[in-house]
Amino acid sequence: MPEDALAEIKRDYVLSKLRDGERIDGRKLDEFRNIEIYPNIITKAEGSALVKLGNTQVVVGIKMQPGEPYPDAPNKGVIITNAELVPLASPTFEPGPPDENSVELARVVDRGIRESEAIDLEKLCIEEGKNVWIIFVDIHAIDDDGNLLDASSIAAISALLNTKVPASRFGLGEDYPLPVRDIPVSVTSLIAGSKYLVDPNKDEMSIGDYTLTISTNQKDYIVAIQKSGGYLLSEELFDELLEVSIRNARKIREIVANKS
Amino acid sequence: MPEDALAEIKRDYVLSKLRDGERIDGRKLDEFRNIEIYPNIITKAEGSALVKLGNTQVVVGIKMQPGEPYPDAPNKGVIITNAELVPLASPTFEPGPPDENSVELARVVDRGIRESEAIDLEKLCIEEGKNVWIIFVDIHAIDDDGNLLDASSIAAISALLNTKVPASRFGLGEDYPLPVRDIPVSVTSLIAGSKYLVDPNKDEMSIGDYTLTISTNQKDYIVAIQKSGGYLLSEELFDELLEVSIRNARKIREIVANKS
Amino acid sequence: MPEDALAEIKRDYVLSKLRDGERIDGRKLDEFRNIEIYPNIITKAEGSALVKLGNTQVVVGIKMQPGEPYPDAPNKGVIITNAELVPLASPTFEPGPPDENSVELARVVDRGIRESEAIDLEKLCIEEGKNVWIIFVDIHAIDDDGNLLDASSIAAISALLNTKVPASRFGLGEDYPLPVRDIPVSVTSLIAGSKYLVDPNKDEMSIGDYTLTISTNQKDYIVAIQKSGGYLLSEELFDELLEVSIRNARKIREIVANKS
Amino acid sequence: MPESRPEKLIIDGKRLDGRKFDELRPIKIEVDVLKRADGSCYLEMGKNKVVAAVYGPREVHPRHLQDPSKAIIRYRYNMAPFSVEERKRPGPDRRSIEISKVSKEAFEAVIMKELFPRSAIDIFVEVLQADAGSRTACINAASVALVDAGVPMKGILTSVAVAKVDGQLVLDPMKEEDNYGEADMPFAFLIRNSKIESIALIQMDGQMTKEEIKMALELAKKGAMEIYKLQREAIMKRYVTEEGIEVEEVNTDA
Amino acid sequence: MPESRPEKLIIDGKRLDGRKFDELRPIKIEVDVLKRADGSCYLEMGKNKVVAAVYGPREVHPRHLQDPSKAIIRYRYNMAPFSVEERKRPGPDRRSIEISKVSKEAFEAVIMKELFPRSAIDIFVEVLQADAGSRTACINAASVALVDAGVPMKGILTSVAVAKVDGQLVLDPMKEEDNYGEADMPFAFLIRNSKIESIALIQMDGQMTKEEIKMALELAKKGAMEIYKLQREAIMKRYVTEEGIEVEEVNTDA
Amino acid sequence: MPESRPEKLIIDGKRLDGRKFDELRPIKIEVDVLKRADGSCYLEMGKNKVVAAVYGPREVHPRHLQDPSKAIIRYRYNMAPFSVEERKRPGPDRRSIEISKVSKEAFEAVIMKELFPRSAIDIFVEVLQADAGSRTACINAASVALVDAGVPMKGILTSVAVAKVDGQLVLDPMKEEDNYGEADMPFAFLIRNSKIESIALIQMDGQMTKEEIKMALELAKKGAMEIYKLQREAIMKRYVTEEGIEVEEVNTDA
Repeated sequence: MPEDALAEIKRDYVLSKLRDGERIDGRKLDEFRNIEIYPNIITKAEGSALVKLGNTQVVVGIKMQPGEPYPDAPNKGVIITNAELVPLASPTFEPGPPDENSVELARVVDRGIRESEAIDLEKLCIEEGKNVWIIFVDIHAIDDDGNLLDASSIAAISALLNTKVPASRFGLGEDYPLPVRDIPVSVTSLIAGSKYLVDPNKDEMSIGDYTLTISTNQKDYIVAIQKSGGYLLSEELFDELLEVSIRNARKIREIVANKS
Repeated sequence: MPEDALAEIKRDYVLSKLRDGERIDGRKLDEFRNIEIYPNIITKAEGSALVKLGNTQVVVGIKMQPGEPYPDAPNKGVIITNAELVPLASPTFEPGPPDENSVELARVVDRGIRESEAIDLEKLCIEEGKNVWIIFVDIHAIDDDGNLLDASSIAAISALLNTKVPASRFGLGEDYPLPVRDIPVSVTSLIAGSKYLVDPNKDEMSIGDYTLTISTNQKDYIVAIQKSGGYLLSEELFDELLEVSIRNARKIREIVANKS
Repeated sequence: MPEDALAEIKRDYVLSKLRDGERIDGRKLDEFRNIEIYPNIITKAEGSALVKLGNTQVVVGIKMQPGEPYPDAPNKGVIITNAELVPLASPTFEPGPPDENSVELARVVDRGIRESEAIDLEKLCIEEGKNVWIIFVDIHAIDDDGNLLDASSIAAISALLNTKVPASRFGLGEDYPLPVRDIPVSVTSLIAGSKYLVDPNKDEMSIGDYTLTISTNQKDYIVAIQKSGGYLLSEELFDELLEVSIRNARKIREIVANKS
Repeated sequence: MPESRPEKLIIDGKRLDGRKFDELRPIKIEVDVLKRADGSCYLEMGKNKVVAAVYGPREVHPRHLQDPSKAIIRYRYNMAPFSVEERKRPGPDRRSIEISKVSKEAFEAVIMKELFPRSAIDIFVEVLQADAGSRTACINAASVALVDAGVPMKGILTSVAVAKVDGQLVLDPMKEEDNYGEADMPFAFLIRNSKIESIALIQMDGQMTKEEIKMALELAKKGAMEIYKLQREAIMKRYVTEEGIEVEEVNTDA
Repeated sequence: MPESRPEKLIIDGKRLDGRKFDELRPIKIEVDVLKRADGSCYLEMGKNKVVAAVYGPREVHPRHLQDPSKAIIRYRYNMAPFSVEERKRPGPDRRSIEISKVSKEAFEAVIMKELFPRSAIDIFVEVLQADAGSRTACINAASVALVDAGVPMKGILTSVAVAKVDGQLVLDPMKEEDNYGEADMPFAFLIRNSKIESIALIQMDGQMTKEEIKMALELAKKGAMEIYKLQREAIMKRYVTEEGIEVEEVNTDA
Repeated sequence: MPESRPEKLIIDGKRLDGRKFDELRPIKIEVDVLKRADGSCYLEMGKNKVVAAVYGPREVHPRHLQDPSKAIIRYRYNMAPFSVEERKRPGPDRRSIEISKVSKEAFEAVIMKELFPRSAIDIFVEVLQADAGSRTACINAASVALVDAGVPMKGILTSVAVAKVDGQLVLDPMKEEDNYGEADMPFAFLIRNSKIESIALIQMDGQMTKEEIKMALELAKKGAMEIYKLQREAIMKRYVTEEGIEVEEVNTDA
């Protein structure tokens, strides 16, 4: 089929460039695409952000409402992260309930926020054991030109940073800013044998869905790792990507902080 | 395929008659089929009616139970209208959750009842903000020989007219008749270019699912309009159908009133 | 197809043996395969058992929690029986919600327990009309070499026999054994015209899914019957199978009682 | 507010609705009541009101469901939301899935499905009002609808239940007897040349001795023969009145 | 905590947001905003913010959905969970199913689908923020996205609603007017050679006299012509700025 | 009634269950435990009890799922409803969907799938009882089941997790360490010729420094080698006892 042929040509091109240590769009191997953050674009949401990572675009909206805490954390707010890979965003996305890719996307973004303890959940307790704030982090991809995951992570934390707790709407006092105390950043690399490409675009992904995502917090601690795709990872490359990811995350964290 | 060929022959026949201003069953362009209403046929329901519109047959049953009001109408009963296009009724209906056709059918019937304010919902409040009567209007098509929508509308209001609020069953005093104060009537026409056929039967529908439904109340106010099907409607025809629909609705309203 | 051919050969073989009153594995027509019962294998469950019926293997686990009674039995505990025919157990099982076979399996097992009144449900009332013990009987087939139904019945009652009501976990006093007062046993036979084979294995089932299940309690009362499969049953055979089933059930009941 | 159990279900040797132990509820059968279906039947059995429709033999989609050697039979028992006291959520629940399965299998045993390879015969039954015994009413209606559709069968299926209430076997139980009785046992029989040939459906739950089971079978057979006559009458009436001569050809027994 | 109805919706001959009766909300249109889609459009209409994407004509899977004589049109109206006050559960509800259906049918009537047998033209619209009139905003965006994708149409679809509030007909109602008004009536028109040719979508709920309906139609047509100009401008701007000459060829009217 | 966190997870240099930091829980492996499956394995790892089955290579339905160049690998991690403290609703939840995905991908990297174009290799793992680390137990069982099914692989997959509790890295965490620890990090390694070759699965959540991550990797490798020996033993025992000579041919390392 012509589509397959085209994909093959793309793949060969990406790989031949890579053999020379180059990328098809001229970026360095460890270089992110341009990041644009548009905070607060959904005024009906408690917080929101549109993020463009190159041509990849993701909107994250935050909604909050009071609800029951988890029984094993009676004095903590609850984060629920959900991703919809709507068919508008890519010719390969299908309508319907979340598939394994959107589930994984949502869970890895969630892990970054949760494990970095970016949100002070204890400040979101209304009545211990009975009533706490539920935070819905809804990831809405609108254009998938590769690396939706990092774009979603950036959009999620950016949206949280401008979120107002809607206390007054529920008769619970005055609105106040969501207590955010860290900026977790995920860095995803495409693995091609012993080589890697940070922040792969869609054309680069034609060599396979072989990625490693490393999320860090502002202390450079690793807070989440996810190997995704049917490939084998060498220890050497893993070690190298720890460094690369921490380095990139620092830069992105600065961009996020400045935009909020 | 033979089925397609048959459909084509039917279509040509309908269209050739129509060119002479005639219909295949001898009706006038603005004439309904015979309407038979059998009220109260389901004694286990709070209200019910079987309606035959020509060979089209629909049963509507009403069930009521106490439940929570909508937050923005704390002192009003709730109407929930649901349609099942069960595969018994037509060779083209499939088992499964409601598809776009049954959803549209239920919503347009619902709109007629709701927007005509046929039911005095404020009289269905049990305890403001906490407990009101929920009315389930369940449309059960059993034979689809065309224009299920009008048959369903007639069956729905007929069933509501003989509905008893089952207060005693829930320890809420004596049963009393549902307060119905209007008789909304929908009139559906099939559109064929600049021509129309009121109350199309299934053979006539072979020219396409191109309909316009106009619902009115007893004051001749329009309470709902729905254009359905991928066709273009001229303003002239729209104007004419407003008149035609009001005229027909008056006759049908009388039939409904007499049968209750 | 080769698979069909193989099935046909098996069927012919089973039938030709049967003509001589024999079975392919040497059993008598009314003889069960060997039964092994491993009680209490899931320590996290309130009760459990692994049952091997020949090569057929089923695990049943019991979980209990407080919940609402049925409105028409306000002082009785509730039994909920569920079967998952997970694809691990057979090349023909598909992932997904329960199909008609797993629904029937669960319901017939449930009927044996319920109609024999094996569990004294009135002793499971916590607060009349408000709070009673819910018993979840979860049937988890892991190897289907024929007659999952009887294996599941044996596993279910075996698991119930070692179930502890987890009262202390819910602050409702001390744990106590589930009050079990009968041992219902189902006996399933494969029907081949005027002949039968008790406890058919998978190869024998190649002649068709034509079974009759008769469940009895310890007084030899029949508590459930289920004819399953598109075949015609003669009265004579039915009469004979009543005897055969009662006889077999007695033996199995003893095995179950001894293992608990 | 569930209703409570009547103190007795049998009073002075009569049932709550005045019936004798071996008496059926009133039955009403109408043939060919739907235009779109290939065959149809409306049936009342006591307070049960059901409509059956048959479509087919017709093509099967998707293709991998086809059987190259015979027609597949599909059967859908469905309750209207308003058919019972408390509104039933639309769509199949576990009970209707089981009823649909055993009813389908009863018909699989009597329809001459080998005559229609690669096709489907669809039997749809809608319960508009349910009392005890809706599955038996549906099978009786479906059976007539299949004749009306001209589907060749080895005979007619006729279905009825027997219950045990206050220790007594009763034919065709109504709701109170079903709810509060000691056992319920639905049957369907293949009837051919006016004779019961074999059992196409049998289920039972409750507690009965072996001897009671056998007596129940006899009672059910008696009831089935009466229902069979009504099914036959309804079919003949339909074809006599409208087409006169066709009755000879219907031949429901061969 | 639902908001309560304002006492009046019209004060001193002006609407709550200061608009005149026949005045549209501010509209912003951007063409070709997505890389992956074949055509796309971002549109704001008051507080509504929507993105439309068009994929196709492309192959249809599974094959039995194909129409050998023409392209099938699919339209998916979807609201982001955060687009409304109270979080919306992801996935289609009955309202979006109906909106998707009538919007799809509006486009079926204007896309030249006979040119692409066996294929599909997919129109996806995501509502990122909803106020009253999100279905009309989506149709306007989808219409531009179709032009951007080069899908041949008989003309442009332009959509706008009219409401009746405090007895007065008003163009393009915002949320309060929609929630508390007496009637709401969305339209979509086929516009060709800068002239309204016919009605592709019409719905209405509320209470209106026949005469009011006709006045509403006139008011909607006026509003549609204004929106049409903005749609045209956005398309031209896109093709003028980037490719200069191509404007002639876009020919949205033929 | 959730259990509360123990005050300390490490007491006097020992873990709550008395293990050393680099000590595995007891492991029990049985091969070929199911008749219907092509390969199977029962495995206990602490309180985890899992069964794995492999079906295939076998035909893929529906056909459009086939890959003309290689076998597709499917992996289903499923928890029995009674496997955990609070009954789990049957069917996949988001957690099992993710575990199934990453486990599938680990096997995709080691199965020689190019040998079986257009077919499927199905790996099903049922968790009968779950403690911490059920995903690693399942991968270990699946790996053995694949060998039992004779599916050619580049080597054996062996999986184990490392946790950080009270600041200390520990091997193969049990439930309390998983629930209340600072980080959890599951691995799966490709082992070939008794040597760890590469990483087939890696996940992590919690907080760890770069240095701790590297130490965790070393600890996991040590644990994996021990598990690998047990996997090998179980396979050899199965083939030695029953068929004597076949052991040579199993060759799990090539």
